[in-house]
Amino acid sequence: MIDLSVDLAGIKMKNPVMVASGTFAYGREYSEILDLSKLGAVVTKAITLKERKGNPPPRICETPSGILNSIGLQNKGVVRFLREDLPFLRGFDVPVIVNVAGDDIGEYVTVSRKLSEAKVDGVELNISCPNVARGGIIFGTDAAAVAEVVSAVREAIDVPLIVKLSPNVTDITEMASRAVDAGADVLSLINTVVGMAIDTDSFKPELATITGGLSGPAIRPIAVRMVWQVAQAVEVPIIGMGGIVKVRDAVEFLLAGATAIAVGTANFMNPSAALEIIEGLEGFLRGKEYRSIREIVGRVRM
Amino acid sequence: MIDLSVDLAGIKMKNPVMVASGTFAYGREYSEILDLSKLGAVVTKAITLKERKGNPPPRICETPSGILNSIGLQNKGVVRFLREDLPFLRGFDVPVIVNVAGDDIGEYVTVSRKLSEAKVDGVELNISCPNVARGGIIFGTDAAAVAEVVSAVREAIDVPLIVKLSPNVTDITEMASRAVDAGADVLSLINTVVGMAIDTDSFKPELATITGGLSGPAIRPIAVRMVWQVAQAVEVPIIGMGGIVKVRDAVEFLLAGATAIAVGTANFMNPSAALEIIEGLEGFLRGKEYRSIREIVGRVRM
Amino acid sequence: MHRVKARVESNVKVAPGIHRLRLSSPEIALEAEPGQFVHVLCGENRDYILRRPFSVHRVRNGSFDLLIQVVGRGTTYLSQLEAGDVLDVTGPTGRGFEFTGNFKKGLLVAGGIGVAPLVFLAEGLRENGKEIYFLYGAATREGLVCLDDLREVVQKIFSVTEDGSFGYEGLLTEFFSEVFEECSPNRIFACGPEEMLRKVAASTAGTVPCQISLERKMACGIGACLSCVCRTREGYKRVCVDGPVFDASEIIW
Amino acid sequence: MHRVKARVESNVKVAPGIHRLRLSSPEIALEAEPGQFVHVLCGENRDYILRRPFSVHRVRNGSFDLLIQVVGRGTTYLSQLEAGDVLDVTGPTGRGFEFTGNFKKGLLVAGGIGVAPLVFLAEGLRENGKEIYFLYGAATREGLVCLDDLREVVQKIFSVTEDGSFGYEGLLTEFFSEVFEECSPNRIFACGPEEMLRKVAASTAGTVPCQISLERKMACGIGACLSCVCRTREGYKRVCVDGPVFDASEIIW
Ligand SMILES: Cc1cc2nc3c(=O)[nH]c(=O)nc-3n(C[C@H](O)[C@H](O)[C@H](O)COP(=O)(O)OP(=O)(O)OC[C@H]3O[C@@H](n4cnc5c(N)ncnc54)[C@H](O)[C@@H]3O)c2cc1C
Ligand SMILES: Cc1cc2nc3c(=O)[nH]c(=O)nc-3n(C[C@H](O)[C@H](O)[C@H](O)COP(=O)(O)OP(=O)(O)OC[C@H]3O[C@@H](n4cnc5c(N)ncnc54)[C@H](O)[C@@H]3O)c2cc1C
Ligand SMILES: Cc1cc2nc3c(=O)[nH]c(=O)nc-3n(C[C@H](O)[C@H](O)[C@H](O)COP(=O)(O)O)c2cc1C
Ligand SMILES: Cc1cc2nc3c(=O)[nH]c(=O)nc-3n(C[C@H](O)[C@H](O)[C@H](O)COP(=O)(O)O)c2cc1C
Ligand code: FES
Ligand code: FES
Repeated sequence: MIDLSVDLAGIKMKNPVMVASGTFAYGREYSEILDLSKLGAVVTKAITLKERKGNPPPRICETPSGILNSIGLQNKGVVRFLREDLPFLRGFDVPVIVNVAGDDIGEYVTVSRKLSEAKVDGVELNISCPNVARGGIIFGTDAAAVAEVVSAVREAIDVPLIVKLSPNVTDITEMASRAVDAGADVLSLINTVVGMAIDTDSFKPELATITGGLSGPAIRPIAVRMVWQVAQAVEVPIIGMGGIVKVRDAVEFLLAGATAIAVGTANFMNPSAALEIIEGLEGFLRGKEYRSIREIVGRVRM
Repeated sequence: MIDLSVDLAGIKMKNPVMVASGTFAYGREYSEILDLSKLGAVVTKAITLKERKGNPPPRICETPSGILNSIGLQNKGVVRFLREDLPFLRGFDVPVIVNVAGDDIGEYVTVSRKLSEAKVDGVELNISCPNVARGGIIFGTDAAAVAEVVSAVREAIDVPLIVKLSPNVTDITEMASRAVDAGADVLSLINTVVGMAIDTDSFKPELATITGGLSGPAIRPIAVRMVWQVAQAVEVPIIGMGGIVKVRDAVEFLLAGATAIAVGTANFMNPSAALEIIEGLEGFLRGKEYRSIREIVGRVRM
Repeated sequence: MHRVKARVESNVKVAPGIHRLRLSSPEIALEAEPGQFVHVLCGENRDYILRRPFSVHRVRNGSFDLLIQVVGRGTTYLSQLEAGDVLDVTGPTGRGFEFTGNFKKGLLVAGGIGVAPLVFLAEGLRENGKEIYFLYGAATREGLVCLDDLREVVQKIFSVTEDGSFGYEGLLTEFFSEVFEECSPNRIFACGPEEMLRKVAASTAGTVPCQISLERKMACGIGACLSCVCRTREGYKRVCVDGPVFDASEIIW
Repeated sequence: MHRVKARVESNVKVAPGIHRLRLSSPEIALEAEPGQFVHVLCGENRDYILRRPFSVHRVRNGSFDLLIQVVGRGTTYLSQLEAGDVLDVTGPTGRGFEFTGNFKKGLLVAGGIGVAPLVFLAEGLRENGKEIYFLYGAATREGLVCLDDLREVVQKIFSVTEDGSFGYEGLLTEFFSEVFEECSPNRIFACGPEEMLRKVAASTAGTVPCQISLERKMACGIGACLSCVCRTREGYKRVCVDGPVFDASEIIW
C-alpha cells in the first residue's frame, strides 16, 4: 500500500491533491461529476464579508497554454456561504479550506474569525488576487502589509492559517519569510501572474478590467521555481500550484518542495484532473518503489 | 504604399521588426536563410569584455508554449566581436544594435564605449539576464543599481542607449522610470522570466543552473501587460518582445504602446518568422486602411 | 451531466466551412434538451487549452449531431476528424429552451450557425404539436445549411441572405417585423449573433415572450468559474448553467 | 541549408514504435551527407514549440528517409502522418561523418535507433569501396529494424539483443572488444545512447580514430542559440553545427 496521506499543519489529508481556489466554486457543480471525498482537500472560491458582484465581463480569454481571468471577487458573502455551502461540503469526508479576501485588514479578520468559529479545516488568505482594485494585490506585494494582515488574522482564528502568495514580486522568499514570521502555518503558491491581451480586430483589451491573472501550464516553470525558492527559505509546508495538469506536473512541485499541490485551471480542461493525478501519484510512487508520498517531497537532486 | 519605417531615438529602421538578443547570434547563421537587410534591426547576442564560456549544459528545456534557457553569457568578447562580426553585419543594410552585459558597472561602461567608438547603431544594456551569478539580474531588479549603471554608460557613449528591463520585479514602471531618468533613450522589454523545471525521472533540474529564463508564447501576456504599463509611465520609445510568433502578436505589442518589436524564440520555430511578420504587418495595415505603422502604436482602446 | 469519450460516427461538410459531426453517446443523446450544449476538448498537447461549447443540433438514436462553423483552431481540429476518432465531451449542459407551455405558434429566428440548436428545438416543438415558423438568415445561399431538414418540420420558412442569392436580400433583422406580423406567433426563440438577438428582443419587447440563446467564452462550462457571465436584471448570471437560453427581458444589453 | 515544405511520400511502421517516413525534397536529398540531420516542425498550435532533429537515414532520388522512434509528443505526431501531408523541414544541417579518407575497414556501431544515420553512412562507405563491419544492438529482435537493408551493403553484421531473441544476448558494449578484434578496423563510427558512445570511445581510445554522433536538445538547430553545447577539449561546442559528429577524442564526457 502506498501512503499518500499528508498532514498540513494539522489538516489531515488522504492525499496531497487539492483543488485551487476559484476554479471549483464551493464544490457543488463538480460534485455531480466526481466524488469530492476522494480529494485531499477542497479549497473554495474567495469569500468576502458582504456579497460582491465581481468584475464586468468579458472576464476570460485564452493565451498560449494559459488563460487570463478577471473574475474578481464575485461571491455571496461569508454568512450565506456558512448557511448554504459549508453544510453541503461537510457532507463529504474531505477537509474544507476557505479562501478569504478583503479590502482591508478588518475584513480579512472578521471573515476569517467567522470561518474559524464555524470550524472550517483551514483558512487560506488570498492576499494576492490581482483582480481587485483595493486590497488584494497591495497586501501581496508589500512585505510589511503581508506581515500585518497575517498576524492580525493569526490572532483571530484557531484553525490552520494558509497564506497564499502573489508571484508578482521581485523576491518571493521575502514575502514568504514575512508571512511565516507573522504566523502563517502553511504557504500556498502561486496565485496568478498579472497579464494582458488585446484583441487585434477591435483594438480592445480582451478583459474588461484590462489586465487579469494568468494561470495554466504557461506559468508552471515560474511556479515551480518559486516553490523551490521558498522551500529553501522557510520551514512551513507549502501547497504548490500553477499549471498542474498531469501527474508528472504534480511530481515536479513535490520534488521542488511542496507538501501538497492544487489543481486549478486543469479542472476546466478535464474535470477529473485532480482524481487522475491522485491515481497517477500512486502509480508513480509504485513504479519508483517508494512507499510514501513524503519520500519525494523536496527531493530534487542538485 | 504602407509606411512601416520607425525612428527609434535616432536609429532609422525600415520597419519595426527586430530580432531579439541571444536568439540570432551575430547574424551569420541566419544570413544563410534570410536577407538580413530586410529586418528592422539586428540585435546581437550579449557581448562582454572578455570571452565567456557560458553555463554548463544542459542549457535548455521545453515547457508548455515556452522554453527555459540558461545559455549564460557565452561570447567571444568585445574585441573579437568588433574584429570578426561587426564587419560582417556591416555588409548588410540594417542597423546593428549590440547587447551588452557585464559583471560590474566598469565592464558595462568599457564594452559600451568600445562599441560606441566603433559606431554601432545602438547599445542595448542587458541588465536583466537571469543566467549569470554576479551582475545581471541584480542590476535589473534594484532600482538604484539600474539608475547607476544606466547613467554611467550614458556618459560614456555617443550612440542611442537602449535599456533592457527584467520582468522579475514587483513594479516594472519604477525600473522603467529610473532607467529613463538616468538617460535611457529607448526601453526594451521583456527579458526572460525566471523559471525552473525538474525531470521527474532523474529528479534533477532540467537545467544545469537549476533555474533559467522562460521565453516564448507562454510569457506573451506578461510582456504585453508590462509594455502597456511602461508605455503609460514613460515617454521614450519601447521595443516590445516576449512570445511574438505571428503578425497578430506583434500588433498586440504595438497597440499596447511598443514602437518596435523583437522576435526571439520564434526564430527557432520558424527561421523566417521576422520576415513573415514584416510582410504580415503590411497586410494588416492595408486591411484596416492605415497608411503608417505609427498610426497603431499605443492605440489600444480603453 | 456526463463526461464521455464519444466516437465520431460521421463528419460531413455541409457547406464551405460548416461541418456536421455525428457523435455516439447514448447518455447525452438521451438527456439532451433543445438549447443545451456540450463542451468539447479539441485535441491533446494544444496551446489553446479550453474546451469549446457547441449546441446539440439534433439527436438520433444513441447519437447526437453538432453543426460546426470553422472559425479558429478548435473548430478546424473538429472539422478534420474522421469516423472512428474519439472526442472527450461533457454535457449536456445548461438551461435549454422552454417550449412545452400552453401556446400555439412559435417563431424561430436563426442567424447563421445560430440555426444549430433551433433545428433540435423545431423537432421538439413539432412533437408538442406547435405551429412553427422559421426566419432563417445567412450570408449566402450556401450558408442556409438546414433548409431541407427544416422543411420537413416547420410550417413555413422565411429565408434571408445578405447577398440575395436566396430568399429576401438583406439582414434578417430587416424582415423581422414583417414576418412577425404575418405569423403573429405566441413565442419567439432566437439564436445568432448578439447584435441580431438584441434587435429581435427589442422588436418584441413586451409583446410576446422571447427566448434567446447567448454565447460567451467559457472555461469550466459547469457553473464553477464565473467566467461566462452576462448582465441581467438580477445581476451577473452564468451563461453556461443559468443559460445559455435566457428570457430576453432578463438581459441588460 | 534549406527550408522546405516536404511532402510525405510514405509512412511505414517498421517495428512497434518505429516508423520510416519518406519525405520529398530534391534540395535536401541532393545535399545531405551521412551524419547530417534535418530539423522538423511537428505540427501547428502545439504546446511544445521546438523543432525536432532527425538524422537523414537514407537518400533516394529526390527524397530522403527518416527512421523515427516514437518517444514523445513530436514523434507521435510524425508517426501519424499520411502520404500527402506536408512537413516544414530545415536542413541538411551539421557536420557529418568523415568517411572518405585513406583507410580500408570501418566498424559501424549502432545502438537502437542510433542505426538511423549509419545506414546512410554504410552506403557512403560502400560507394567509397570500404570494407564495412556492423555491430548492431537493440532491446529485442524486432528493434533490429535495418538488418535486411544492411545485409546488402556490409561485409558482416554482429547482432546483439538485450533479451537474446536474436544474435548475442546482452548489451552491445559487452561484445565490442571481441568484435573489434575480429575485424581490426581502421575507423570506428558510432551512434546510439550516450553511455554506449562513451564506452565505445573508451575502448578504442588512442587505437583507431573513432567518430561518434551526439544528441542534445536543440532550439535553433543552426548554430545561433548555443543551447546544444557539449564539452570538448576546446571548450563548449555546438552539437548542431560543430557536430553532431565529433571525433571521440575531442569529447570530455
Ligand atoms: C453555448 C454555446 C453554443 C455554441 N454553439 C455552437 C454551435 O452549435 N456551432 C458553432 O459552430 N459554434 C457554436 N458556438 C461557438 C463556438 O463555441 C466557437 O465558435 C468556438 O469555441 C471557437 O473555437 P475555435 O478554437 O475554433 O476558435 P478560436 O481559435 O479560439 O477563436 C476564433 C474566434 O472565435 C472566438 N471564440 C472563441 N471561443 C469562443 C466561445 N466559446 N464563444 C464564442 N466565441 C468564441 C474568438 O474570440 C475568435 O474571434 C457556441 C458557443 C456557445 C457559448
Ligand atoms: C542530431 C540528432 C539526430 C537525431 N536523430 C534521430 C533519428 O534519426 N531518429 C530518432 O528517432 N530520433 C533521433 N533523434 C532524437 C529525437 O530528436 C528525439 O527523440 C525527439 O526530439 C523527441 O521528440 P518528442 O517530441 O517525441 O519527445 P518529447 O515529448 O519532447 O520528449 C520525450 C523524451 O525525449 C527527450 N528529448 C526531447 N527532445 C530531444 C532531443 N532533441 N534530443 C534528445 N532527446 C530529446 C525528452 O527529454 C523526453 O525524455 C536525434 C537527435 C539529435 C540531436
Ligand atoms: C478562474 C479563476 C479564479 C480564481 N479565483 C481565485 C480566488 O478566488 N482566490 C484565490 O486565492 N485564487 C484564485 N485563483 C487562482 C488559483 O487558485 C491558482 O492559484 C492559479 O490559477 C494557479 O493555478 P493553475 O495554473 O493550476 O490554475 C483563480 C484562478 C482562476 C483561473
Ligand atoms: C536562447 C536565448 C538566449 C538569450 N540571450 C539573451 C542575451 O544574450 N541578452 C539579452 O538581453 N536577452 C537574451 N535573451 C532574451 C531575449 O532577447 C528575449 O528578451 C526573450 O527571450 C523574450 O522574447 P521571446 O519570447 O520572443 O524569446 C535570450 C533568450 C533566449 C531564448
Ligand atoms: S464557464 Fe465556468 S461558470 Fe460558466
Ligand atoms: S541548437 Fe542552437 S546552437 Fe545548436
